[in-house]
Amino acid sequence: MIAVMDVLTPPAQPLLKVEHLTTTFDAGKVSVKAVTDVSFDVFPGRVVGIVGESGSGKSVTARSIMGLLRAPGRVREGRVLLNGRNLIDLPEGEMRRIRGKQIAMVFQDPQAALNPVMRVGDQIAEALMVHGADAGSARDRAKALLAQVGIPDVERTIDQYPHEFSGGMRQRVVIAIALANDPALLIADEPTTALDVTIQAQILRLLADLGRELNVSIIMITHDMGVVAELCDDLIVMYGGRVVEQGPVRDIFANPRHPYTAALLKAVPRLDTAGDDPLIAIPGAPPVPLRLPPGCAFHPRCSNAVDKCRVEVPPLAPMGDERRSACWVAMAGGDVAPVAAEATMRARHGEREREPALRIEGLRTNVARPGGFLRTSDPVYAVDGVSLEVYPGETLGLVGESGCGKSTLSRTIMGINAVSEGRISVARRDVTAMEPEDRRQVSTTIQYIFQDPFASLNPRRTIGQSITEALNVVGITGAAAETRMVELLERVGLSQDYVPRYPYELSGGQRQRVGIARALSANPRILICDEPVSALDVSIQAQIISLLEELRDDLGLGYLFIAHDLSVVRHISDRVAVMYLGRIVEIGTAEEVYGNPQHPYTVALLSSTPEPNPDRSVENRTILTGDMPSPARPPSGCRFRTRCPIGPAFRSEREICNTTSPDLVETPNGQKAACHFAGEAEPGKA
Amino acid sequence: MTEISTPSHKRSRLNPTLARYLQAFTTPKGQIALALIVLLAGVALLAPVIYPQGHDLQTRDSLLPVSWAHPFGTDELGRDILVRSIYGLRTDLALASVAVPISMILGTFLGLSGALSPRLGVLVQRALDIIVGFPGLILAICVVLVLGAGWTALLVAIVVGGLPSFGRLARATLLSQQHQEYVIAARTLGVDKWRIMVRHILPNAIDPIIVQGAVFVVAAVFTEAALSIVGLGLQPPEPSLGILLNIGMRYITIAPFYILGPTLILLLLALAFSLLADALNRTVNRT
Amino acid sequence: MTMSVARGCGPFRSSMLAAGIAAVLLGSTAAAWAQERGGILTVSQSADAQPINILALRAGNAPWIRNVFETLTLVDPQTFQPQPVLAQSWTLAEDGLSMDITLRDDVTFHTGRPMTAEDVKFSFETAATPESASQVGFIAREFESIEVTGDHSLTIAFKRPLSNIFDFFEETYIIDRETYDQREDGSQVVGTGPYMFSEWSPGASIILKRYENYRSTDTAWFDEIEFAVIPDPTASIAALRSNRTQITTGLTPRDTVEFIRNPQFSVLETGGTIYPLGVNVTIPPFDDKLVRQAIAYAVDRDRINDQVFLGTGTVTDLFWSPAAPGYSGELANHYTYDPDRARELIAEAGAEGAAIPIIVPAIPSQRSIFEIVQNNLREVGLVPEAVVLDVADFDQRQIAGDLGAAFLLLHGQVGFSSPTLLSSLPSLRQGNPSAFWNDDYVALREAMLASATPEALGDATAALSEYMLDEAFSTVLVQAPGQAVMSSGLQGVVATVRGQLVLAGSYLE
Amino acid sequence: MFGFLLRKLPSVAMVAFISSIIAFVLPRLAPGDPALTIAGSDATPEQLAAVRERMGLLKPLYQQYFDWIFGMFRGDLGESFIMRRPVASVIGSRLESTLELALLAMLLMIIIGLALGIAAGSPRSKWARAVLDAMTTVFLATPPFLTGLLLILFLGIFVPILPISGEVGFLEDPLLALQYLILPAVALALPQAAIVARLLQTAMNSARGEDFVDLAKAKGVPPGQITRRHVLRNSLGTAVVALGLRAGDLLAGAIVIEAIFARNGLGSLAVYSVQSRDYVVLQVLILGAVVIAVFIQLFSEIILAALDPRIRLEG
Repeated sequence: MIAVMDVLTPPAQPLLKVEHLTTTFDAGKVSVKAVTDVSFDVFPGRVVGIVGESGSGKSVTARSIMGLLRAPGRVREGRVLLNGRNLIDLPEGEMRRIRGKQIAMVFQDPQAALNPVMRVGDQIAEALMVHGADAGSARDRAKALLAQVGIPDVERTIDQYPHEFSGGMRQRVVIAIALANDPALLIADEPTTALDVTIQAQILRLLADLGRELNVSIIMITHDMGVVAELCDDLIVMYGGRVVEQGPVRDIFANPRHPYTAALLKAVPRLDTAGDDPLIAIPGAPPVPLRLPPGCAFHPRCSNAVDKCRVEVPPLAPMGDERRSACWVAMAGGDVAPVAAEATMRARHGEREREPALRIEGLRTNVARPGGFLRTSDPVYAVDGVSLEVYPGETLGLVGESGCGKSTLSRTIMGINAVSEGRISVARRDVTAMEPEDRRQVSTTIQYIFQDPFASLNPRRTIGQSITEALNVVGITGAAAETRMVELLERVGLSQDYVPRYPYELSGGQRQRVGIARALSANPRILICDEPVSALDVSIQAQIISLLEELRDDLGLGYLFIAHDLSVVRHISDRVAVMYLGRIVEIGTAEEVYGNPQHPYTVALLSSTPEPNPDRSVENRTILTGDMPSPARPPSGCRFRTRCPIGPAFRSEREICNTTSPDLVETPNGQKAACHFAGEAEPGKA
Repeated sequence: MTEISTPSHKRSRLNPTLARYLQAFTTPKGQIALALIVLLAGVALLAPVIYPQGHDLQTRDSLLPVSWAHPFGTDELGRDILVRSIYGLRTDLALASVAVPISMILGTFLGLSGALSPRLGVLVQRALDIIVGFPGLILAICVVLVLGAGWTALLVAIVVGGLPSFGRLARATLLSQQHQEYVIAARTLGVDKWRIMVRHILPNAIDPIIVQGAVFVVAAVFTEAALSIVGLGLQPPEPSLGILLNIGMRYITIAPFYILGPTLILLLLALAFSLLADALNRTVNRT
Repeated sequence: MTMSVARGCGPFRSSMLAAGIAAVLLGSTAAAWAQERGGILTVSQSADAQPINILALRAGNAPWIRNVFETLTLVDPQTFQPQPVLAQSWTLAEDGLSMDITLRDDVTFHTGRPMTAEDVKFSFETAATPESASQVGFIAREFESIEVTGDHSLTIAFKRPLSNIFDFFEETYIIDRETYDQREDGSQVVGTGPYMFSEWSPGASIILKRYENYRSTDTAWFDEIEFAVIPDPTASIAALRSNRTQITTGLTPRDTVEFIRNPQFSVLETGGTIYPLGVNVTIPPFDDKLVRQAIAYAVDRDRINDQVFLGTGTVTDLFWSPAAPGYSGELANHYTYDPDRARELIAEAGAEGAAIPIIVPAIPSQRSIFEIVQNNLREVGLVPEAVVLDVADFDQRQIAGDLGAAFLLLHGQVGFSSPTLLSSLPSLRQGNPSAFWNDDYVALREAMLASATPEALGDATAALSEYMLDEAFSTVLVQAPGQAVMSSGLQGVVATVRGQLVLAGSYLE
Repeated sequence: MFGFLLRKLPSVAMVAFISSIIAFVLPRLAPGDPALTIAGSDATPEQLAAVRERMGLLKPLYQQYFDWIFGMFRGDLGESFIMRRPVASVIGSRLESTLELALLAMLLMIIIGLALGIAAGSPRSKWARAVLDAMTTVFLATPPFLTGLLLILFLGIFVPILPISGEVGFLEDPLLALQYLILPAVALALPQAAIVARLLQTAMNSARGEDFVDLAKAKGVPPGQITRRHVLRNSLGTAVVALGLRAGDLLAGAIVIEAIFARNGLGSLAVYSVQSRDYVVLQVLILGAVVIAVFIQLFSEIILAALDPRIRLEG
C-alpha cells in the first residue's frame, strides 16, 4: 500500500480542509480550549493519522469535524470545508444529510457503539434508510456490506443482536455502518484500541483494504505509533490541543522535527530491541486542557527547551517539503532529539537465585458460577493446567489475548479465586489451601500491581491512609509507619507532599507509583504486575517500566509481568510465557521466544503487533482469523487448532491436532512449546 | 501524620465527604431546601418560645374558622390549629431525627453484612425481601400492637420499615464495590474483613444512603400519620401532623380548614426533604 | 356551643318513637296511610353484621335485626310498660317467682314452620349460655325452669323475683332451633319478622326481602331492604345526599349537625352510650375517697358534652336512664364542675401532683374526652397520662377487670332498666375494673334487684345512687345518643330505646 | 421462561414458607384475639372463655398453623373467625374494589410516569426543563395520603366536582365508578409516577451519553428517531424494573388511600382484620402480598429479558 501511495501525487484539491479550528468547552465562566488553531488538509484516497495522548485534542478535532461535539463543547473559530463547503455554519438538518452520507465515523469501543437492543441488520439498514433508501433495498445492501467486512453466514447473523458478536466482529459491523452510504471520508477514532492484537491486525488490514478499494479518505486517530506506521500516509501530531508537527509519516519517523515526536518515538518499547536498551522516558505527564502551561505546552517536559519556549507559543512553521513543526528550537535549527536524563546502565542484582519464590504446578481454576440450590453447574476452567516458576530478581513475562486466563491466573495466586486443582507454593510453602496462615505467607511474599491505578486506590482515602493501611497489616504502626511511608514514597519517586492528597489529585502515572509503593510496604519478594502500564499514556508507560526495572534490580524482586503488549513484555522480561485459552503454549527466554518463536500462536502474535517502523513490510504477515473460543467449550485436541494457520483448519490431513492435546516440550531452539508441529510456522507464511 | 507536617501539609481541608454534601446547598434546589428546613426546624425548635402557653390550651371556641387570631382556625377542643401544627411538626421532626439515623445505620450494616460472610449477606437479603413484601402499614400496625402504642413502638415501626431500602442500597454498593480493584487490593494486602467493610465499602455506600435518608424523613412522617389514621399513633394530647390530619379528616365536611394547615406544613416538609435529596443526589453524582 | 338548644329535643324523648311503637309493633292494623307495596329501601350502617351474634347486642346488627327477628315483648320507653309482641299475655305469680306466658298462635318462622313454645324455650336457654354473649343472659341464669305447657304456652319459674324480666324478653329474639346452627355465615338467619334475611356480603351489605307469609298483611311495604356497610361517615353521608341511601345510621353528632335545620332530612336518635371515667379503688391515690370525689368535681362535663358530642348528650352523674324510677335531677347533678373544690379535696387527701395513668381505647371520641379530662385534672394539680390501647386489647382487659388505676370506658347499653344495667355494665357488675365490691354495695344492689314495684325500685335506686356518688368509683361523664339521619320522604321509621331500627311500617311518601 | 420459573421455585417457596410463619405468628403476638370481637366489650369473663373455646382458639398454635398450611395445599385458605366464611370468598368480595383502584392507578402511573420521564429525558428548552423538574419534584415529595387530602380539599370540598368518599362498582355503573375512582387513583399514582419518571429520565440521560447514540448521530439519524429507537429502547429496562418495584408500593399505599377515600377494598379489610384480630384473613392477606411482591419481581425480570436481548434469564 505504501508503495502504491508513493507514486501518487496528491491532487491539488483537498477533500477536507480544516482551517484554524478552535473548540472550547464552556463551564460557567471558565472556557477551556480543547483544540486551538488546528489546520490540516485531507486529500482524496489518503490516510491521515492524528496522534496524541489523552487531552491532546485529537478526538475533539474529529468530533468538531462531524459536528458531534458533546455539550457544552462548541467550535469557537475556524472552518471545516468539505469539498469547499463550510460544515461549521450548516444548520443541523443539512449537517444530518452529510453525516453518514459523506463523512462517516468509526468509534473506539465496538462494545458501546452498537445499540444493544437492535439487530445488527437493522442498525445498518437504519444508516441507509435515514438517507432515503427503502426497507427492502436497505436490507439487501446491509447483507452485502456485512459480507464485505468479512462477517460470515450473513443470512443468519444479520438478525442477531450485537451481544452475540465478538469484539472484532462488532467493529466490523461498525465499519459496515460507516461504509453504508459510500462516504468520501471516514473518521476512525482509535478503532482498534479496545481490541486484542490479533483482532487489531484484522481490523487494520480491513480498513487498509477497504480504503484502497473504495477510494475512501481516512482520518485515523490513535495514540499508537505502530498503527500510524502501518496504515497512514500523512501524520499530524497533537499536544495540548495544538498541532505540533505534521508531514508524511515516513519523513517524520525518520527525522522528527519536534521534541515531543522525537521523545515519543524513543519512549515506546520496540519488539526488535532487547530489554537492555533503557527506555528514555519523558518526564512529567501530558497537560490537562484546563491547565495548559504558558508558552509551548510541551516545555515543562522538554529536555531541549529554551527560555522562549516558556513564554511564547511557537507557530506551526513550515520545515521543508510538506512538513511543519511548532518548535522554537527546531525553527532555530537546533537538535530536537531527547537528552536521556539517566542513561547509565544498572547492574542486575547478583546471580539468579536457584530457589523459585513462586512455584505453580498444574494449576486449574474453575470460574463457573457456583451452582445454586438443587443444581450444579459445569466447570469452566479459565486456567487449565498451568505450571510456572518465578525467581527473585527476574521477570517472567506472561502474554496472551484477553480471555486467555492470565488475569485469572494472577488472581488465583493471590487467593481471590479458589484453586480447583494443582499446587501453589510460595517460598517453598504449599499455600494451595489458602488457610489464614497461608494467606499471610502469600501476602508477605507476593504483592499485586493493578492495571487501573485509579480503580485500585480507594477514591475516598488519602494516599497516606492507603499506604498506612498496608503497613498496619504487616505490623508497622505509629511513627514507624510514618517514616516507612515517606521512605516508600520516595522510593517510587514521590515526595511526602502526596501523603494528604486524594487519588483524584494525582495523574495516572503518579497513582501507579502509589500502587507500587503500597505493594512494597509488605516487603514482598515477588510482584505480580497485571497490565501495569496499559491504562497509561504512552509517554508515561516508559516511566513506570523504568521504575519497575529499577526496583527489581535494586531490591532483587521477582516479577510475574502480565501484559498483552508484546513490545513492553519483551522490554522488561527475562523469560516469557505465552498463554492461550487457559494453557501455556510456549515458554522460554525472551530472546528465544521473540527471536525464533516455535508455536504458531506466538508467531501470529508477534507478526500482528504493529511496529513504529513505516518500512516494515505489512503484506506478508500472519494474521489469525476468527476469535478465541470460549473457555466454557474449549476445542478438543490442540486448543489453538481452530485458528491455527498450520493446523487442520488449513491442512486437513493434520488429524492429530483434532484429537491429541500437545504437551509443553522442549524444542531444538531451547524454549518449550506445546505444538505437534513446533517450529514450522514462520512469520509471513499464513 | 503530625510529625511530618510540612507547610504543604497545612492545606488543611474540610473532610471532603462533608464538603461534598455541603456543595449541595450551592444549587438552587439545595438552597430552597435549606431555607425550608431551616424555617421548619427553627419554628419547631422555637415553638415553646413562640407559644409558651403550649399546644393544649383548650377553650370553649370549637372549630372556629380561619381568622387573624387563629390563622388555621381552632380544633374541636378550641385549641389553635397553627400552634398544634407547629408542635406536631416538632413531634414529627423529633421522631424522624431519631428514627431515620437508626434505620440508616442498622439498614446499612445489614446490607453490608455480606462483606463479612456471603452467606449472611444472602440471608439478610432474603429477610429484607420479606419485609418489603409485607403490606407496609400492616407491618407497622402489628409492631405497634405488639409493643403497645407510643413513642417506642412508632420508632421501631419506622426503623423496621426503613431497613429494606437502606439495606438494599448498601448491598448494591457492596456487590458493585466488592469487585473493585481497590477492595481486591486491600484483600490481597491481607486487610481484615471488618476493616474492608468499614473503610472501603461503607464510604461508597454513604452517598446513596444519605440521599435515601432525606427521602426517608418524609416516609417516617408518613408512617406516623398512617398509624394515627388507625388510632395507634402518639399518645394524647401530644399533637403530631398525622393525628391532626386524622382528626381533621373527621371534620372535613363541617370544618375543611382543619386539615388545611397540617397538610400545608406536611407538604412543605416533604418538599424540603425531597428537594434536599434531589440536590444531594445531583451533587453526589457530579463528583 | 349552643347545639343542644338548637336541636330542641333532649335524648330519648322522641314522640315519634312512642307513636311508632303503638302503631306498628303492637299489631295495630290502623294504618293511617294508604300504602303501595314495592320498591327498595337502602340503609347504611357503619359496622358489619354479625349473624353469629343474634342474641347479643351488636352495632352491626341493630339496624336490621328487629326486622328479621321479634321478641316476646317490647317496652314502651315512655311508660316503661311492656307491650306484647309475640307474647299475647303473661301473668306473674303473686310471689313473683314464676310467670305464665301465652304466645300468639299465628306466628311462623321464615322457613314456614309455626313458632311454638319450644322455640321460645330454646331461645331462652340459648341466651343463658355464655357463648351466646347475650348481655341479658344473666337474667336467664336466674330461671329455675322453663316448662312448656302447651303449643303456645309456657311457664317460667324464677330463683328469685326478677324485676328486669322484661329487659330479658326485650333483648332475646326468638330463634328457629332448627336453623340456628347455620346462622354464622349468614346462610340461615331465620326469624319471625316481616322481612327475611336474604343475603350477607361481609363488609359490604345485608339484604332483606319481604316475608310474604307474615301474619299481618299491612306491614313490610318494601320488596327489599338493603343495609350497606359504609364505615366512613363522610361516605355514608354522601350516599344519603345522593339518595343512594335513605337512612344513614351509626353517625356521630359531628356528622349530623349539618342536617338539623335541613327540611329534606330528619335526625333520629338511636340507642345511646354511657361514658364513665372509672378509677381503681385499690390503687393509690384512688384508695382515698376524697381523691375520687375530687376527680368528679374536676371534670367539666358540660364541655365534654358540648365539644365532643356537640350538645346532643345528657350531662349526668348517673348510669340510669333519666326516665328510670329514682332518677332525680338532684342526684344527676350531684357533682358539678368545681375545680376549686377539687383542689381542696386533693389537698386534703395530700395527693397533689399524683401521676395518674389513664387507659383509653383507641377510639377518636375517647381520645377527645381524654384530652378534656387530662386538661381538667391538670388544672387541679394532678398529672394524668394517657395509655392508649387498641380496642381488642382494651376490651380484653375490660372484661378481665384489669384496667389499671384509671380508665375511660364506654357502654352502649342505654335503654336497659336500672337493675339490668347494675348487672350487665362492666363498670358496675361484680369483677368491675374499679375493684369496687363491698358489703354495703352488695346490700344496696340486692335491695334494688329485689324491688318488685316501681316505687320500691325508685327508692332503692336513689339509695344506691347516693352511695355510689359518694364512693365515686366510676363517674359518669355523659350519656350520648347514637345518631341517624333519614330523608324526610321516609315515613314510619321507628328506633327502639336500644337503638334498633323498626322498618315494618315504613314507606316512602 | 418456564425453566427460569422452575429454577426460581425453591427460593420462592422458601420466602413463602418463612412469610407464612411470620404472617401466622406476628398478628398473634398482639394482645387480644378474635373472640373479643365476637363476645363484645361488655361480655363477662365466662362468656369470653366460652366463645374462645367454641372458636377453636384454644387449640395449640402449631396445630392451628398446620391446619392452615395443609388446608392451603388443598386450596382451602381457611375460614374467617369473624365472618365465618371461607377467606377466599371474603377476599374475593373485596378484591374488585382494590383491583379497580390498583389497575387505574397503575395505568395512570405508567402513562404519567412514562410521559413525564420521556419529556424530561428528551432535549428541551431550559424553561421547559425547569417546569418538568419542578413538577416531578413536587409529585415525588407528596406521599399518596397527602396528595389524597389535597385532592379531597380542592376537588371535593372547595370545588365539589368529584365524590371524595365511597365507591361504586365498575360493573354496576362504569361512569359513576370512574368518578369515585379518579381521585384516589390519581393520589396513589402521582408519587409513584414521579419516581418512575425520575428513573426513566436518569436512564435516558445516561443512555444519551452512550457511544451508540453518537454512532446514530454520525449515521445522520434525526433526533426524534434517536430518542425513540436508541435512547428510549435502552432505558425502558430501568423503567420496567421501576414499575415493577413501584407496583408493590402501590398496593401498600392502597391501604391508606382506601382509608382516606372510604373504599371497601383489601386494604380496609386488612386493617379491619388487624383490629378484629381475624388472624386467618390477615395471614392470607400478608402471605398473598409477599407472594405477589415476589411474582411482580419475577415478572419484571421476564419483561426485562424480553426488552433487552443481552439479558438471559438466569437462576
